[in-house]
This record gives sequence, structure tokens and C-alpha cells, in this order.
Amino acid sequence: MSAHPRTIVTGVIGSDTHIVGNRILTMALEKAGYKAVALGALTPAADFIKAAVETDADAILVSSLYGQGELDCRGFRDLCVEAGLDDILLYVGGNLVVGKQAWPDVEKRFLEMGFDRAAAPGTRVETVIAWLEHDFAARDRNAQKEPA
Amino acid sequence: MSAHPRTIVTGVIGSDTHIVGNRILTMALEKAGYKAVALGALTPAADFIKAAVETDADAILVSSLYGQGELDCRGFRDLCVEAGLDDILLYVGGNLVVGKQAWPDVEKRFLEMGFDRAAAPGTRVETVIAWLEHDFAARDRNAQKEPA
Amino acid sequence: MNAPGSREATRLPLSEKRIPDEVFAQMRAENLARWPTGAGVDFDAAVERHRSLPPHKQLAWVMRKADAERRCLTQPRGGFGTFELQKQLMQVLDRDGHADVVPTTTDSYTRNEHWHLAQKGIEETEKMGRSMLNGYPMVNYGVERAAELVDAINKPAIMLTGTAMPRLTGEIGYAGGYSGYLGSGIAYTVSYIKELSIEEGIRNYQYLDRLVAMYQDAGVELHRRQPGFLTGTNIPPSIAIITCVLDCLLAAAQGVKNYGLEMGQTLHLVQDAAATVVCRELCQDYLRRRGHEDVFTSVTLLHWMGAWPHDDAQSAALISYGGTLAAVAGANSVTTKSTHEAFGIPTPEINAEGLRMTRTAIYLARNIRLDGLPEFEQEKEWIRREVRAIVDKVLEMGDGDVAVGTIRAFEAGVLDIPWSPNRYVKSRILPARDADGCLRILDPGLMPFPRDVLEFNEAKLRRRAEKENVSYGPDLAVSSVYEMAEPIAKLLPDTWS
Amino acid sequence: MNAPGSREATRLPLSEKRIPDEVFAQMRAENLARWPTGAGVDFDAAVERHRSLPPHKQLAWVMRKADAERRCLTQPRGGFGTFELQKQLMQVLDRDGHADVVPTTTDSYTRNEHWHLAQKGIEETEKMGRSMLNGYPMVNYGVERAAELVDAINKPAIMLTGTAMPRLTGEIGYAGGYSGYLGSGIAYTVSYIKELSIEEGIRNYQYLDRLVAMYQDAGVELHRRQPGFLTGTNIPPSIAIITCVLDCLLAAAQGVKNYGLEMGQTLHLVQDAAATVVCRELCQDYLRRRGHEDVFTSVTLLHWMGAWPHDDAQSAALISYGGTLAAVAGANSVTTKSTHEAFGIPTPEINAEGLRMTRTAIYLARNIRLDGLPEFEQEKEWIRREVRAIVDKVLEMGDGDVAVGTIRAFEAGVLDIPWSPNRYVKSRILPARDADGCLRILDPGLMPFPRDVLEFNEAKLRRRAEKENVSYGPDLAVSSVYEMAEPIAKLLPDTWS
Ligand code: B12
Ligand code: B12
Repeated sequence: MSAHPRTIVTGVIGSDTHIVGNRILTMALEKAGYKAVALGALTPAADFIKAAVETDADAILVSSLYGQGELDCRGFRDLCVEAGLDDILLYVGGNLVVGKQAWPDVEKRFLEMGFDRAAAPGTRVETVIAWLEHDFAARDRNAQKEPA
Repeated sequence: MSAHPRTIVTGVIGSDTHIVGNRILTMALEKAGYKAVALGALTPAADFIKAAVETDADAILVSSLYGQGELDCRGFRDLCVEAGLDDILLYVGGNLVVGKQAWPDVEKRFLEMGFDRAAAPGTRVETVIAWLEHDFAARDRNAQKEPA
Repeated sequence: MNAPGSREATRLPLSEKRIPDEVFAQMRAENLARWPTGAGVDFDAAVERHRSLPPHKQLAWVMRKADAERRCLTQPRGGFGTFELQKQLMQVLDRDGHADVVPTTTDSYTRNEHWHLAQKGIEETEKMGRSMLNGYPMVNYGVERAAELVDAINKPAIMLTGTAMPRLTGEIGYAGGYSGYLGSGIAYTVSYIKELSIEEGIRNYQYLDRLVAMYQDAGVELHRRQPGFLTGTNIPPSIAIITCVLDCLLAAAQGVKNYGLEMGQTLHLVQDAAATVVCRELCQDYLRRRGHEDVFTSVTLLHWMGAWPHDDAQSAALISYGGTLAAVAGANSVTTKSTHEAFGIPTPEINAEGLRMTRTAIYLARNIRLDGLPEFEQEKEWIRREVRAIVDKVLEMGDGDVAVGTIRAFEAGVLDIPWSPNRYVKSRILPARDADGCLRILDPGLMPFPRDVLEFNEAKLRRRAEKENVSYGPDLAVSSVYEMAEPIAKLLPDTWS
Repeated sequence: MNAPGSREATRLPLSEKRIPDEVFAQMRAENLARWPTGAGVDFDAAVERHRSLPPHKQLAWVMRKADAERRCLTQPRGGFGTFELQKQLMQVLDRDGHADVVPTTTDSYTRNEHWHLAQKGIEETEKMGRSMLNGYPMVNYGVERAAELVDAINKPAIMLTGTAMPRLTGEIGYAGGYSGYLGSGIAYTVSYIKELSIEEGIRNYQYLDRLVAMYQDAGVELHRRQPGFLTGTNIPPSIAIITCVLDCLLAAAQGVKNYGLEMGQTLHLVQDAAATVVCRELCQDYLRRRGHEDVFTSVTLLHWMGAWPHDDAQSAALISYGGTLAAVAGANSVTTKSTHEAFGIPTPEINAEGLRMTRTAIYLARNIRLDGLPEFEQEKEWIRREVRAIVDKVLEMGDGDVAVGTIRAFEAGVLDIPWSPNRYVKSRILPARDADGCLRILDPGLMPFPRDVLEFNEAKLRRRAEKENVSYGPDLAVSSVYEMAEPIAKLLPDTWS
């Protein structure tokens, strides 16, 4: 991890009140050395973008547990691009759709929406931290290759 | 039911010790006015035939619960025919095969072996009594039609 | 949308007092005008409708009957995004699940009164051919459709609407023949919303309770119910019961006569049985002390409300044990989950399966009671002491008014809820599971529990920390959140050390 | 084949006495000569083999450890018709089911020593590609294959062979590294065979127990176990425990030191807990009284042994409750079933699922005990009195010899078993379930229970007859056979009267 800690925005999107997993995740990010900007439950998509712009964030972690994430998350990447966050790292996780659906289908749906990763129900924080490390490292390598 | 009670041989075939259902079935037959010849558990196929010949039985009810009925019951109809019991009514019932198999397949297998009816796992005595009444009545009608 | 808005005209100072008739009439008119389907509510017709329902389709009657016959009823959750899907669901739950009470869960847009979004959800659901909403948009569909749903089943129907804003949904459902409504001003405001103050939540439910009292005055007894499971996340019995008592007093003050109390299961047989008895006892005790002599209260336990395992076999055991716990506790009913819990909203069939598992478990344990078991008697006493300390303090802080006391107590942290998303709640209290499997208070935040009660809780939790060789602190709470979701081989290894 | 046959030479008069070394050597030689694979048994090599197994693969060690740590272990049943199928099955049960003890159930031809038929069954199984046998033909496959099965898993292996004729199967399995054998002279002879006398059954198991003593003398402790579930059909605790005590005394007399006692669950939480405690207590009591100071005994409860429901959901609840009952009772292990029980032998996966359901249920109830609960204390006392009355009488009838007393007692009907297929058993005793869900004695046959005990049983059953408005008599017993197999809506209707 670099000296300057990365900033990560977290929150639960839409009308969703499930805060427990998101809060535990946020605690784990902080413990792992990230700077977490926690928006909490029931957060409109626009508030995520606004917070990311204001804090110059490196990633947004969107939680959606209540099933309506498929409606809430549509166009999320576009909103980022509009706000100038062209290649901010975007993760989404929780119980993303209504009902027990085959995970590969669900994952595909969210990757196509522009998320870099989607986390299946019950994903543990250790996994999320490992993903972040991996993806930030990859970005660092790319950044070194391309002259600034 | 005719004045002269019908005689029915019951028993559990092969090396099978499951006597409870067979005993309750036998009790129910007697209560329904049949004469039951109860051979009990662990009865070789040959003993059924012998008892049926000796008592001039109208039907044989073979129980098999332990799964090996498919092996034990092969050739049962042939043994009957050899003993001159050409069209004795033959039922089989219980847990006829090893494992949970689709009932229509299992039924077909036992009907092809020459049983007139096969009873699925857990069949209640009321059903068996109703079958007997129906089948005996059908036979009586046929007997009346064909001159003796 | 969460702001009081146009209600300024009818805004009385906060108190527990029954809303006067004229003010309430005015409030209703304003409320029903908020969405076109509100116009479909005709109070007199609604009263007629309820009178015409057979008793076994009236939840108030059914809960009284269950209590009299010591039956433990089953009730699932269930909501889909369109009328047709919802109707099929309710019929499957009734017929294949043998549900004693049939639910209609509303979707989360409806819960937050975002009816325009709900309308989009209906359209998307129809387009995609699968439910895009996590529940039934009761307001969008209106009174007549609600009535059709009630007519499609042969059981009483209850609204499950997990919201701090029940006013329009409640009007529509009750008018359609629903005879029960789950929700309350304190419990749901602290657990289902971020920005709404507890005061607004209490006001919203005072409206609903007052509406039910109006039906009562017209000779129709409707069932109201409190969701003491709160955030569903390791709520110790005392925390649940404290909110049960307070919400119940608020409802009684508006004139409600048939009130249910719900608690999430702790999953400890003795603790759940003790909680059930004490909840029933203390609610009645405080009701009587405050002059409400004739309020019928029932107690419902809910299947495990925290995170579920991903293995169907493990889930089936949680479901069955949930039936066992409710039966042994002598609960009047149990609210069920399914083997799909960890993944998503269950199909009607899987939901019905959970009901039958639970029903079988209830049958098997129907005659077991723990009276006289020393641990049970002790646990009841600990819970009583925890509840009384807080409730008495809240009443004192309100100078005799429950509504006022509640607000002041939340501000002071005297009332607190673990894992709350609501910004008006301190959420400093932290629960964890002890070595015996009981839920205990790890950190009371600012809640003024007696010292020996806290020592008892701490001793229990320290024993777990020692046994598992982990440090005593917040990690105990976090691992308790995951515990039931862990693979069973981790919880009970099949190797020897 | 059931006749004593060539054993005339070594036939001693019946008694409980330990078989002398030389006689036993002669008996073994004759026994091992009965089928070619018998020649594969080499006692010294077998002792070496057991010594080389790690402790966690030795059932005697595992049962002692479970008892010391108050763990409730899980063990399924399982047997398929060929070596390959059996090996896969055992691996799935070990790895996916987390079984603490892995079984090998033998097929029914092997149980009846019809090894030629078993050979045909193996061939048919290979031909059809699905198991045509209801278990593994242990004798036909012999010692080396048995050893391969034991090596394929990382748990102790137990033989489940439901037979009154265990001599060759036992020799082969133990030689292959199996460290446990379920079966006993009284229990299995009364419930698994029609024509064999109890005397022959006892003699057959005296051989097996004597074999285990020979291993013990060589420094290898093997586990022996008694199947007190008998005919599995509504066996009241006292009937099970009576056979536990007698079989246990017979085994101890041959020199067995590690003995398990099994009982089918009654499905009543309090009665099962009471039965577990009393079984443990009275077996030890009679062992000590008869000079066997150092016999370790464990208690195992079995998932419901009567007829199962046809609905997976109901079955799942029975399975889970079975784990709950075993855990609360403090049993050392529980023997599991699956949701396929009513239909047929389960697939490995469904069997493993039953194990995980049970394991989860055990975890959830691991700390619950009923000590001090008034009903529990009373129930224990009733069971003790029922057991003592009969066991004392049997000992008296045998003039101090358990084997002799047992035979005389069965002849006189002093010992009796419900629903027995064996012609040497009167099978006049008839059990039924009472209104609380406990198993009671409806008709004692000729068993000399104290008068007040019988009055107690009758009063309990009359209360059920009244409650259900049916006549007091054998129909109560028959309906109790079906009860658990009935659809749940019949047992606990979702309508109101
Ligand atoms: C009780 C029981 C036992 C008792 C039997 C006691 C006794 N002496 O009777 C004991 C514990 C001894 C036992 C032993 C075994 N059992 Co068993 N047992 C059962 C159990 C749980 C209930 C059977 C019962 O009594 N039912 C109640 C009565 C009233 O119903 P019923 O027997 O089905 O009979 C009714 C109907 O089937 C019908 N019927 C019966 N016969 C007939 C005949 C005709 C002609 C008709 C029309 C109808 C009919 O009418 C009856 C009355 O309603 C069943 C599973 C289940 N059903 O839940 C397994 C089961 C039958 N057993 C089974 C097995 C494998 C065994 C064992 C081999 C041990 C093992 N591997 O686990 C041994 C067999 C030993 C032997 N040599 O036979 C398997 C058979 C598997 C298969 N077919 O694939 C079953 C299905 C369990 C399972 N899923 O594994 N068992
Ligand atoms: C507790 C709970 C509640 C509590 C929430 C309390 C609170 N304030 O947080 C209460 C009782 C209030 C509640 C309410 C509702 N709930 Co709820 N709830 C649960 C439950 C049982 C556990 C959730 C939980 O806390 N898990 C523990 C935490 C630690 O795990 P987590 O949240 O999954 O988070 C972890 C991972 O997912 C991952 N993760 C999370 N976010 C992100 C984000 C990123 C970017 C990444 C990479 C990873 C990641 O990391 C986290 C830490 O390990 C789940 C089912 C389950 N999982 O067992 C249902 C569940 C989520 N709820 C559900 C529903 C539908 C509702 C309701 C609509 C009511 C209803 N119909 O039953 C309401 C919603 C109200 C609203 N407006 O949102 C459904 C969602 C259905 C679907 N998706 O199809 C579920 C799945 C249950 C079900 N099967 O029906 N619920």
C-alpha cells in the first residue's frame, strides 16, 4: 500500500436499509489502511458520485442487499463518467437481484452495467480487501508503463 | 362380498424382516371380512405358492420393503403358473426397489413381472382393500359372462 | 418525501395522547390525497367489508383464538412485484404451506413512499417476466386489488411493510380487508430508515393506530403488531422487549385493543422461552399500570433474523429449530423463513416448504414447556431487570408521556439499538453471543442498566473470549454477526484437536 | 442355514460365561471355513493393522473422547452393492457429510448368511449400473477390500449389519480395520429374523464379543454396540433399556470393555432426555453390581425409527429435531436418516445432507440440558422403575445367569418386544403414543410391570383416547404407527373448529 492512503466511498444504494454488512466492510477497509467515506444506508446513486468527486476517491463500493439493486444500479457507470470519474474502480456486492438466481448470470448483468467486480451473496471482507489490493496494484503497474 | 369369504395369502418376501406394515395390512383384511393366511416376515417365494395352493387362495399379497424385492420377485408369476395358480390375483407393495426411484418406472417393472398391481411406498390399507373389492368384483362379472 | 410537509396544519405537539376526532379527520383527508388510489378508501364500506369476513379470516379473532387454544401459528413473509404474481404467491402459501396467516410484503419503494419508482418497478417486472421489486406495491394497486388478494385466500391477511411511513399503505390495505398490519413507530423508524426522526416515525404510527381505533369504535377489531426484531442483528431479548413495551403503550393510548409483539429468535432455547414469557408479562404489566386494562397482546417469534448459511441443509435445521423454539416458548405464532434466505426472496414453493418444516417442528414440540427449569427461571429474572431499568427511566424522562420520554431517551442514549441505520439513534450498544449461545450485551453504550446486570453480561462474554482464546472486545460482536452463516464444519469441526 | 450345523463339537451348555480359549479357537476355525474369504482373516496381522491406525480412526478411542468432551457425534447408515459404490459413498459421508463415524451397512442376504445370493446381487448391480442390494456384501468382498474402505476415509468405520448371525461378517470387518460393530444377541434376534431362536442369537453374539475380548487381550480396544431400537416401531424407553442392560451384561461377561447403547428416539424431548440418562445410569449400575467395574459405555440416539412422512419438508424437520433431541439428551452420538427415508436408500448426497442438518441442530442445542425440570426428573423415575422390575425378574429367573434368564424370560413373556417378527417372541406388548407425545405401554402382555406403573401408562393413554375421541384399545397402537408419516396438515390442521 502506498504512503498516501487510497480513498474509498462506501454506502448502500437506493431505498435499502441493510447497513450491517456495509458497516463491517467499512470497518475492515479502515483496518486495512484505506480512507473510507461511509455514506451509510439508503443512499441515492447521485450521492455516491458527489462524495467520490469531493473526496477524490479511488474506488466506490456499492452495497445492495434488498433485491432492487438491479433497478437502482442501472446507469451508475454513466453517472460516474458524466462527473469526470472515468475510470474510478467500481465494485458492487450483496444480494443484487430479487430471488435466488444463478450467480454467473447476475455477475454478467452487473459487469455489463460497468462495474469492475460484483460480489456474490455472503462474500467475506477478506475477499474484498484482496480484490482491492490486486486491482490497485494492476493499476499502478499500468500507470508506470504509460508515461503520465 | 360373497358369503364364502375370499382367502388371501400375505407375507414379506425374501430375507426381509419388515413385518409391521404387512401385519397391519393382514389385520385390515380380516376386519374387512377376508380370510387371511399370514406367513409373516422372511418368507421364501416358494412358501407363498405352497400356502396359496394348500388354502385354495384367491390372491397373494407380497410385501417387500427392504429394497431387494426386485431380485426376490423375479419369476414369481411363473412359479404361480407352474403350480397351477394361473390367474390368482397378485399384488406386491412396499419399498420395492433400492433407493428413491420414479414410481411409474418401478410400477411398470413389477407389472411386467406379472403382478396385477404394485403399491407405492406408504400405501394405506384403505386403498388396498378398495383395490381388492374392485378387482374381485371385476372377476365376478367376467365369470358370470363366460359360461363355466 | 420524509418531511412532514402539508401536515403542518394538523400538527399537534408530540404526546402519546389520542388524536382528537376532528384533527384525525383532517389528517386522513390530507393523507388519502397523496396518491390517486387514496380516493378508493371508503371507511364505511371498509367496515362493512370486515364485518362480512368470516372470523377465521380476521386476524384479531385468530390471534385471540390461538392464544386461548395455546396454538403456535405459522406465518411466512412474501411479496412480488405484480398483482398476478402476488395472488399466486398467497395461494401457494395458503394451500401448500398451510400458513395460518398469509402475508403481503410491500416493496422497498412503497415502504419509502416512492410510488413513482414503484410504478416503474411494476412495468419492469411485467417486461422482464420476473419480479424486479422485492414486494407488492400495495398503494399503486389500490383498494380493489387488495380486496381481490384477500378474497383469493382462506386465511387472515397481514400487511408486512417494514416502513416508518405506513399511513397510506395501511389505509389501503385495511380498507381492502387486510386485518393485520406489522410495524410501529419506534421499532421501524430505528431500523428501516436513515433520515427520518423518531418523532416523525412515532407520529406516523400514531396515525395508523388511531385509524385502527376508529375501526374498533365502529365495531371492527383489527390486529396491530410491533416488530421488536428491529435490525434483526443479534438483538438481546431486553432490547426487543423495551421497544415492545413502549410501542405497545403508544398504540394503546390511541385506542388499539389487539396488539401483537414480535421478537427475533436468539436461537437459544432457554433464552427464547424466557424472552417470550417476559415480553407477554411486562407488556401487560405496563399496560395495566397505565390504565389500559383491556388490550389483548400476543407474542410472535421470528426465525433467525441475522445472516443465514449458504447450505440448504444448515438452513433447514435453522428453520426447524425455529419452529421448536417457538413451540417450546409458547409463542402464539412464528414468522418463517426458507432455505433461500441467504440468497434472495424465495419462490412460492420454497417459501411453502419452510412453512411445512416449521409446522412439523411445532407439532413435534407442541407439549414441551420449560417451567421449573432453574436456568429458565433465572434467565427470566435477568431479562425483567434489564427491561424495567430502561422502561422506568424512559417513563420518568417523559414526565409520564411515553412519546416524549422515548424521544428524550433516544437523544440521551438511554434508548439505543444495535446496528441501526438511523442517524437519530446512537447505535453504540453492541451485542454478542456468549459461550452458552445466549445473546448478551457487550457494550451498553449509554443505556443505564443496573451495575450487576452489566457485570453478569460481561462475565458471560468474557467466558466466551477465554474459551475461544480471542480478545474481549468488538470483534466478539462482529464474529457473532457471521456465526450462523458459517459452514457447519467450522462451527462444529469433525476433527479432534 | 440358521441352524447350529457343524458347531455341535464346540457347543457348550448355554450360559453367560466367557468362552474358554481352546473352545473359542476351535469355533473360530469352523466359522472362518464357511466361505472362502474367511481364510483372509489373520488375527496377528489384524492386531498390527489396528495398532497402526491413528486414534481418531479407532472408534473405541473416539467414543471415549466424545464422552469426555461432552460432544454429540453424528453417524449415518450406508451401504451399496459393490466395492466401488461403497467406497464413493463412504468418502461422501466423510467429506461432505462431516460424519464423525462412517458406516458400512451390509445387504440383507449377507445378514442372513446367504452369500451365494449376495454374489448374484453383486453381479446384478454391476450389470444394471445401480445398486440391487440394500447394502455392502462384506463377506463376499473379504478382508483386503474392507481394509481399502477403511483406508479411503479419515474417520473410524463401523459395521452396521442388522443380523442375528454376525460371526463371519464381524471377523472380516474387524480384520480389515473396522473398529466398531453394531448388533447384539437379544436385540437383533428379536427384530431381524423369524426362525432363529433367541438362544442361537445370543450364542452368535457371544462369539463376536469373545472375539473383541481377544483383541482387547492383544492390546486393541474395539467398540461393540447394542441396537436397542429393536423393531424401531414405537419402542418405549424401558423396553429399549431392558435389552441394553441384558445385552451389555452378556458382552461384559465375554470381556468387552467398550460398549455402546442405542435407542430409537421417541420424539419427545423430555422422554428422550430421560431415557438417555437412565440408560447410561442403569447399564453402569447393573454392570457394577455384577462385578464389571471397567466397562466404558456410551449412549447413542437414533433418528425416528418408525414410518417417515413423504414430504421432504416434514422429513427435514424430523431430521433436525433428531439432532436437537440427541444434543439436549446429552447422547454421545446420533445415528442419522435422510429426507429419502420413506422412499428408499438415500443417495450419498442426500445422506450427507441429513448429516449436515443434524450437525447444525446439534450445534444450536449443544448447551441445553434439562436438569432440574420437574417433568424430566419424574420421567426418569418412571423409566427406572419399569426397567428394574423386568431386569431384576430376568436375573432371578436365570438363577444369576443372564443368558439363561433371558431365554426363560422370553419363553414366559416376562421379556417381550412390540411388533417382533421372531416366532420365539410373544410380541403381545403393545405401545402407543400418549396425548403429550410420549410413548407408553398400552398392553404389557405378560411383562410383570408394577401395578402403579401400568396405571400411570394407562391413564396417560386414556387421556389421549378421550382427547381424540377414539376408543381405548389397539387402534391407538396402529394409529401411532402411522402418526409421523401423516401429512402435517392432518396432524396440525390449518383450519379452526
Ligand atoms: C421400521 C423400519 C425398520 C424396522 C423393521 C421392524 C420390523 N420388524 O418390521 C427395522 C429397524 C428392523 C428395519 C430394518 C431394516 N431396514 Co427398514 N425401515 C423401517 C421404516 C422406517 C418403516 C417401515 C414401517 O414399519 N412402516 C409402517 C408400515 C405401516 O408401513 P409399510 O411397511 O410401508 O406398509 C404399508 C404399505 O407399504 C402397504 N404395503 C405393505 N406391503 C404391501 C403389500 C401389498 C401387496 C400392498 C398392496 C401394499 C403393501 O400397506 C402397509 C400398511 O399401510 C422404513 C422407512 C419408512 N417407510 O419410513 C425403513 C426401510 C423400509 N428400511 C430399509 C432398510 C434398507 C432396512 C435395513 C436393510 C437396514 C438398513 N440398511 O438401514 C434393515 C432390513 C433388515 C432386513 N433383513 O429386512 C429401507 C429400504 C430401502 C429401499 N427399499 O431402498 C427403508 C425404506 C428405509 C430407507 N429409506 O433406507 N427397518
Ligand atoms: C439482517 C437482515 C435484515 C435487517 C437489516 C438490518 C440493517 N439495518 O442492516 C432487516 C430486518 C431490517 C431487514 C429488512 C429487509 N430485508 Co433483509 N436481510 C437481512 C439478512 C437476514 C442478513 C443481512 C446481513 O446483515 N448479513 C450479514 C452481513 C455481514 O453480510 P452482508 O450484508 O451480506 O454483507 C457482506 C457481503 O455481502 C459483502 N458485501 C456487502 N456489500 C458489499 C459491497 C461490495 C462492493 C462488495 C464487494 C461486497 C459487499 O461484504 C459484507 C461483509 O462480509 C439477509 C439474508 C441473509 N444474508 O441471510 C436478508 C435479506 C438481505 N433481506 C431481504 C429483504 C427482501 C428485506 C426486506 C425488503 C424485507 C422483506 N421483504 O423480507 C427489508 C428491506 C428493507 C429495506 N428498505 O431495505 C432479502 C433480499 C432479497 C433479495 N435480494 O432477493 C434477503 C436476502 C432475505 C431474503 N432471502 O429474502 N433485513
